[in-house]
Amino acid sequence: MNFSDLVPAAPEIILLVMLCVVLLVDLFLRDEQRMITFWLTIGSLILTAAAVLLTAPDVRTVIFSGAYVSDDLAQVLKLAAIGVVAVGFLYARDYLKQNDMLQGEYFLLGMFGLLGIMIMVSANSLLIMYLGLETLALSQYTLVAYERKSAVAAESAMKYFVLGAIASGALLYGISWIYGVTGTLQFDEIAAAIQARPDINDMPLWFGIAFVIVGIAFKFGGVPFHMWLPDVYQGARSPVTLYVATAPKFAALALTLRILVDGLGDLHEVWQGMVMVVAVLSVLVGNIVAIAQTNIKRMLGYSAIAHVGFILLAIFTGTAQGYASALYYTLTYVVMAAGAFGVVILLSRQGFEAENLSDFKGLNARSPWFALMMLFFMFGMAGVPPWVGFFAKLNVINALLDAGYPGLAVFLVLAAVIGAFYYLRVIWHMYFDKPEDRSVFQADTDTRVVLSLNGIAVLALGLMPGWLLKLCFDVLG
Amino acid sequence: MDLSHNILSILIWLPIIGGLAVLAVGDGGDSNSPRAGGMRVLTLVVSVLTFVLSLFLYTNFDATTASMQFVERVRWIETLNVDYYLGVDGISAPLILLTTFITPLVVIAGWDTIRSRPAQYFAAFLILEGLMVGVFAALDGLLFYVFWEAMLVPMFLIIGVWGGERRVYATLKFFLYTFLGSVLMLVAFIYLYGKAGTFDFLAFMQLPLTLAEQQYIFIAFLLAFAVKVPMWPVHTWLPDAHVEAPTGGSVVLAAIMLKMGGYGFIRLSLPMLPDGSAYFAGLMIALSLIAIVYIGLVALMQKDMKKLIAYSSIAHMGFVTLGFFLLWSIGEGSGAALGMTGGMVQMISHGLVSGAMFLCVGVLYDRMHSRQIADYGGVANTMPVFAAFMVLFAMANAGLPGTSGFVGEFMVIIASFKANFWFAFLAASTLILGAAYTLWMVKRVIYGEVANKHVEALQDLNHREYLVLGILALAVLVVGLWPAPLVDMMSVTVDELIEHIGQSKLALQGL
Amino acid sequence: MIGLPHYLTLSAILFALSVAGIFINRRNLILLLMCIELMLLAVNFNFVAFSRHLGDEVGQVFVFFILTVAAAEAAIGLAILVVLFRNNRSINVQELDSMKG
Amino acid sequence: MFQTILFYVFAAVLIGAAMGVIFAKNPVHAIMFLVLAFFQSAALWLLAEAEFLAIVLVLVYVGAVMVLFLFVVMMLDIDVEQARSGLVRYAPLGMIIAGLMVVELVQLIWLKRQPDYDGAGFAATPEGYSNTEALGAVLYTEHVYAFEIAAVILLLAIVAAITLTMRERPGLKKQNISRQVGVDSRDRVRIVDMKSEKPE
Amino acid sequence: MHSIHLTIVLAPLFAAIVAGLFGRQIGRAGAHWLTILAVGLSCVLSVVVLKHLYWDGGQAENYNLYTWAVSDGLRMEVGFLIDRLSALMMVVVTFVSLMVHIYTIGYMQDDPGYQRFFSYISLFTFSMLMLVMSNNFLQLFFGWEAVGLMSYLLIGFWFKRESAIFANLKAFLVNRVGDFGFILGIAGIVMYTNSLDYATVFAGAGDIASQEITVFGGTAWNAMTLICILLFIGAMGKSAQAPLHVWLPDSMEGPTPISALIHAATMVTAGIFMVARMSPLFELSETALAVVLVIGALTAFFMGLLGIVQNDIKRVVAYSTLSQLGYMTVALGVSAYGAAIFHLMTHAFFKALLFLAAGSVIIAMHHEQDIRKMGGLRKYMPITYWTALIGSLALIGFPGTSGFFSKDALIEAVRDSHWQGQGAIYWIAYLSVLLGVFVTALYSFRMFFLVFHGKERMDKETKSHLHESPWVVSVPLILLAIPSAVIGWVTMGPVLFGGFFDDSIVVSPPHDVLAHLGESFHGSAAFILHALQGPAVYLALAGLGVAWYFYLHRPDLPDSVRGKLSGVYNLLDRKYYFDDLWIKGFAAGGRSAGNFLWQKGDTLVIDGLLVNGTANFVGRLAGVLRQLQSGYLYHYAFAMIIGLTLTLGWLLWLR
Repeated sequence: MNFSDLVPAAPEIILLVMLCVVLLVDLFLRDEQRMITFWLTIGSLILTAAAVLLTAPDVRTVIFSGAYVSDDLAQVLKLAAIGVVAVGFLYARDYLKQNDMLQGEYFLLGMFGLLGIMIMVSANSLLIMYLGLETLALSQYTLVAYERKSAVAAESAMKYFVLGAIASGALLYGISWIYGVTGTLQFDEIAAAIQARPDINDMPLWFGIAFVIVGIAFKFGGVPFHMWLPDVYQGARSPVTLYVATAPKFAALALTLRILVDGLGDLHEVWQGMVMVVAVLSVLVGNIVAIAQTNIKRMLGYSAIAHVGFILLAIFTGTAQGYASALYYTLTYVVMAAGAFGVVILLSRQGFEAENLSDFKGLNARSPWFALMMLFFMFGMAGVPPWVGFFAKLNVINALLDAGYPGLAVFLVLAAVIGAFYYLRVIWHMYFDKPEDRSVFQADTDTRVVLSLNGIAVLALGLMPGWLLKLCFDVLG
Repeated sequence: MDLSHNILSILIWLPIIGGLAVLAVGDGGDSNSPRAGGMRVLTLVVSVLTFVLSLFLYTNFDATTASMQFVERVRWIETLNVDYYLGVDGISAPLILLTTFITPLVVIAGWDTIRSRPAQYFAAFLILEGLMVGVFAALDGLLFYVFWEAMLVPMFLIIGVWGGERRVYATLKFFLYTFLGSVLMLVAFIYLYGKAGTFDFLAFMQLPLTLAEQQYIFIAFLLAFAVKVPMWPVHTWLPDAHVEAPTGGSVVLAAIMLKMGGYGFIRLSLPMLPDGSAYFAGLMIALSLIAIVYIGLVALMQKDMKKLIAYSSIAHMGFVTLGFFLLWSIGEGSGAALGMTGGMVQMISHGLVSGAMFLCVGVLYDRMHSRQIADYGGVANTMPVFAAFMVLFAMANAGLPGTSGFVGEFMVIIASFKANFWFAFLAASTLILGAAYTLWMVKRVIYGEVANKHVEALQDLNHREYLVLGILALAVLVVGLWPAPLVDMMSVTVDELIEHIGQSKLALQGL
Repeated sequence: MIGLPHYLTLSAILFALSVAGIFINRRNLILLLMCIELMLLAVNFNFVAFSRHLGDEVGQVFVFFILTVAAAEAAIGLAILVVLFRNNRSINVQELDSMKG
Repeated sequence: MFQTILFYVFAAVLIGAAMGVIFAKNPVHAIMFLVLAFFQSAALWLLAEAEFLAIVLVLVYVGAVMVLFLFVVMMLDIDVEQARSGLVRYAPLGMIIAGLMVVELVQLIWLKRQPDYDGAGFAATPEGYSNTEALGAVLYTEHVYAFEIAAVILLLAIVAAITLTMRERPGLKKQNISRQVGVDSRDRVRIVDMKSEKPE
Repeated sequence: MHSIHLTIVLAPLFAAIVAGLFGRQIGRAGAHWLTILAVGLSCVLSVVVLKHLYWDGGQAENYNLYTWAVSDGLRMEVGFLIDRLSALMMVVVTFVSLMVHIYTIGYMQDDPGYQRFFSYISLFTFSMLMLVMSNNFLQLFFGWEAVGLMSYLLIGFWFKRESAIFANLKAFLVNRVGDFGFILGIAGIVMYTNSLDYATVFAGAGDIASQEITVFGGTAWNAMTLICILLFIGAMGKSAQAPLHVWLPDSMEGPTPISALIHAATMVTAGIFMVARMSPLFELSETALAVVLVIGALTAFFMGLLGIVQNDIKRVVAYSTLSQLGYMTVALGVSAYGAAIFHLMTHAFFKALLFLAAGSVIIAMHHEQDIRKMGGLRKYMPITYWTALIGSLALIGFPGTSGFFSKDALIEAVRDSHWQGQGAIYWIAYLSVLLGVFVTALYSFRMFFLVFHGKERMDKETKSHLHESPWVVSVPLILLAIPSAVIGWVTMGPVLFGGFFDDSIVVSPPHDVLAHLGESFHGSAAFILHALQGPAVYLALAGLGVAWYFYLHRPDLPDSVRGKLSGVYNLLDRKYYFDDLWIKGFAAGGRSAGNFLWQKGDTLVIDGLLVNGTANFVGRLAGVLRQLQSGYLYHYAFAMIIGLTLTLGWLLWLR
């Protein structure tokens, strides 16, 4: 094979190279020079994004003898992931500096994770998917345990690790069955095999699917495989939580779409049932338990579970429309989650983690602008128009109705009403309560600007939802 | 210049942008600072300008056609085939005018009574105004829904931030209640969208639907609108919201937001689901009559002025829904249009009267910081002018001929007699109940010996309050003595609407 | 004749045992890590068996990578374990409940 | 025939070892059981003619991973005494679940077996076939991408392990290479000129 | 002519607005001059109108001013119907109103609310004129409610008095009960004729009568009967017919001029006027007329009885008003609309006179109203004495006075109303009106004697200040005394039998008692002689005698009688327990019902159970579900495994 074949894989390659560069450079920097690492990281991310844009083939290309696929979905998800990781780094910077945790490792591990995500996003075989998954997972375990001095961090990391290992074990076991039945690991070939030999559409394959779905559900954080999620969100330091809560969702989406749709699309009515159960449980448990939370990171964790339920329901429909809606939902949700955690991070200070709801009391009196931003994120997540979250839900409901599940649609909106309560509670703390202290944001201008842009984006995407929707439908329509 | 192709957009966006501007100007954290003063003036200018522009709707309105006017249509969301589609007819135009008319009054009323974060307060009201106009002007389901929901946000904040002691409970109740109602409407919209391939209301109206479909969709709509109206038994959010809301909030809530429920029925339920509506008409009438009698009795016992007025609002809105759904009980022969027009007029009139009543309570509250009837008595001794206004509006609330309150009730009662003697009988009971609860309150608050030294110390209306109440009093009397212009504005549309409802959709597809 | 089913059964039993081990064990974290290794072993059995049954190497290649990853995973897992132990002088599973609800 | 016996023997020991891992009182014993389990597996793989993997399993696992485990166990001196009392309490439940799962899988394997499976064991490998050679052939061609990713993962593991466990003790004397390299002669040597004094 | 009509209506309105809004600027004198001039103007013009219609033989006019609204083919107009009936009413209203205006100057002179008061009474005049001049039901209802409003405001004029603001609320609500029926009646009319215009409706009266409507379960009613009864309920409210009479005595809390104007002369007679105006409808339903007759008869007699036990001077007059209104209603019941209107007119004069006289006494007594504390006022206030005497004589129907002609004609009409048959209804009506005469004489002169004759029971301090009232008070008395005395003699012939109402009142021939009486009518003098042969006059004299015997000759008797008849006395003293029925029964009932619905219905069930109940349920559920997140790693793992195992089992065995 000649090197021109590698061009589509340029983003991964460049990212890896830059990763090594950062790794080396960081060794020779004194602690007060860490900013260099940061900007170098940002730079390499930009470079990678550029690579994605420049090397994107106009047609679906498969290289590395069927291991690597580069298509529109991959490009979109990669760009989104790179962007949100970069933003996350920016939000994290000041926080890390204040808590003198500003070391190269954070960014390195972040980049490793990103690499894992990108690998998964453009994986075309179960093997690559697994390896990418592990790359991501391992970097995340480490990130969660990143602050060595914190017991909770280590505890949550341990939980995450053990459960994650079980999940990937189950995933592997499932993969082994799929492999055993279809005799191949590549998604397109799996699909072809199922086309060719209908007789294999039988229990062994279904078992494989069941095990695989456990892995997927775990990655997404769907009930009952969600247990790690709240603890990790709470236990990890806020920047890490931000990381865990955003980019990996893309990976999970890719995992699902590649395996269930590219590979097992024809067996849609087999996995449909399982996905639905997980989705419905997620929506219910997530929304209801979130109400009882007092720690905002944990609350957002449960809300994430609920949102995952929405995404899974969109996939459950098994229609192109549904997949597009899932993509749209994931993209928009991640934008909102990034913003929300961004606010949490910026509100935290030297040695103080602003993670209790009560820490938001009277924020409107302290810094009205960022209170407004938080309001945007909250209403966005609650699915109130004109914020973008509404259109995400709209599409899911639309997909469900078109696929002929009015009952689920109604269930969904009712759950959304329950969910609205805890988002409103944040707003009520910010606006209706008297401030308990006068502390305000401590952040540099660039961070403030980006956060503001993030918030405005949530509104603007809602006022002009057209193009992003179009994009999603073009990618998966 | 000819505004007729962007007037509606102007009416929607001018206040919203103005609100953002007000927010930008801010109040410098001090409600007495010159900055705050400028901000207030800006707010007033924007709201008054909006009202003046809205008069263009009235002057250029063509009352001879039932078709949509001042139409604007721009592609909004390609993939969903959604348009930014605005237009008004005889039903929505008066409501828009009401909105733009009330808002400046609210601004003036809150002029210097709002001490904490006035900028946010006024901005919220301006944005709210724009959104409300949007609700009445939208002809595309999705656009309508966006305005409809977005409207909740400013109101949620207004009640929550500037409200009374139990404001958090009240505002959450308000938000969740209405949110619950409207999400089902959304599902219904999307279902219709699935059938029609567009969210265009006019397309929905022509859409053939089976009876079962119509029934389900009607129920979905019913929840949304019944909560807004509000109809018994989903009315309990209203008293709490009103009691806790600041005066301006109560006014807008009662004067305009409640109307959206009625508007929803007449714009969506009736024309889109004629057969479904026919199927449920009996239920609707029953609920309306319950509202009139039951709520009237409940209002009698209220100890809190705002609560009393809130309950009376529910009772009065009962006439709206009653008037709308009489159609099928009347059957052949005239009267249906009378009822429907009556309902519409009742909406406008109630907007003026309840708004005025809440302003009156606000005037007292600003002075004594109490809404309890028991804390007052003999106010007329110290505030004669105010007492005069209060009695006038009370009479309007009791539906005295010559005031706007009478017009709608009269039409609806007459129409309901055509439907059934007992409908009219129960509806007319409002003559007694309405007078009873309103005048009993007046007796205890306005008349009698000066109750205590706080009342003793009351100051009569200042010019600002005098202006606001005066304008409203004028409006109430004008509508009461000469409703013709208002009625003529609606009549053609209403007739057309009844025409449309007349022919069953089942026929369209031989179902 | 020993063939696919036997190996599959064996791996199934291993898998089940390891799974059981994970939540039977309530004292020692290290044992959890071992159970995970055991689980991966079960998976490997499946792959080997299928690979032989189908007569193509991909399965075995997969096992090769699983081994690699498992090694890395073990390293990281143990590292986390060490951090945990340093923080609260214990690796008792029952004491890892500072976050709940 | 002989193979069959071997299979069952190894399998029995393997399962026994696995049990041991789960129920062993002492973590060290558990590790030993695990090692045993790995040896059995290696043997079974040899039976299945997957020699390369069998070797790798022994080398990588027993040789590296298990040692690592032992290291950690020794390093964190866990008092064996507090080893799992109360384990027994949950054992039945665990066994039930495990049993259930086994039942499910066995039923799957034996009753729902693929039609193309004939009772005869694995197909015999062609003459002169070398498992190692075959793997090697594909590993660097077809699977080069996976191979690279594996490398990344190992690198990641290194970075992670260091990040998590390396701690700089206060008061520890370290040499600062960058400063050493970066020194300038002027910092070290000072040229002092003093006027000579002559005797009277 | 139209401009004249308009001026008649608008002059008082204008005056009222100016006096009301700019009272402070124009001052007291300005207020009373403005209003008096305005009302005087409309009074004069009303006379002109009447003259034009009667003596100049002008045609009745019926035209619309402006269109109030048009909806669904129903034209709702505002307009005037000026015929002799309305013209007569206009004259009466404006004249009495004018008198009251003048009188008020004296009566209210030191009241702080002077301007407000004048503004109110002019506004009332306007409303009353709108009512009588209306040519359609909408405007009728407008005036109907407007006068109600004014009466509400005027009864509560002294809003500091608890009793006053209680009375005005009561008055308004009881009137609303009447209006409740009234509006239903109007709705019924619209239902059948789809019009509110008198002319159209009367034209279509025939087919209403031919329709049937089922209201109570299965029983079908004649539509006309239903409508007429509903309308009459309205009349009962305004004209204080039992059982809706309870508000009138309490309304005496208002200043005396009001009692004279509203609660004696004009507003309370609106009901009578309305029924007369609706004669084309009522004529078509004998059932309705029978109801009218009975109600009127009962009111006439029993309300008169109550007058005997009252001690408040104004309340005595008030009950006499009730009883007189009963008489008018009786007349309506026998289709003697003319007689009713005639009595309405005379009654307006002499009852206004009596009230103003009473007011004059009250001024002299420094607002002491208890007749037991008066006596022998004759020599202190001659003018008041003589005018009051004229008024009382007119009230009891002493031959020659205006009251005599109207009441006797009325009684005659009842006696001759053959079409009502000789049945129970007939006898109830006839006996009530006859005995009513005796009762009227009794209580009137009881009051008269107790006030003006006998020993002076007031305290020294008051006595020292006793003197005749100023001219602004006495002049109206005199001006009213004249018509009270003579107007009957002058107008009886033309009004009752001269076909005065031909163009405005319709009586179906078989019902037409007046025509029958007219045959035997040969001038007022002859009528007196004729009446001397009937029982009425003697009953009146008897009543007078008894009053004299009991209250002048043997003042000790009443107490002993009261002692003997304590049961009857209590019944009368508690006004047949009607007040208790309304206040303890309906008002309290409504309040407790409201309370129940609020506390149990809204607060407990809807809010407590459904709304907050759901919220709390979700909250509790959250509390439970979060327990699953125990924090223990093995539980987490367990959840995953169970999930997996169940899925497998489902696939394997259930799918």
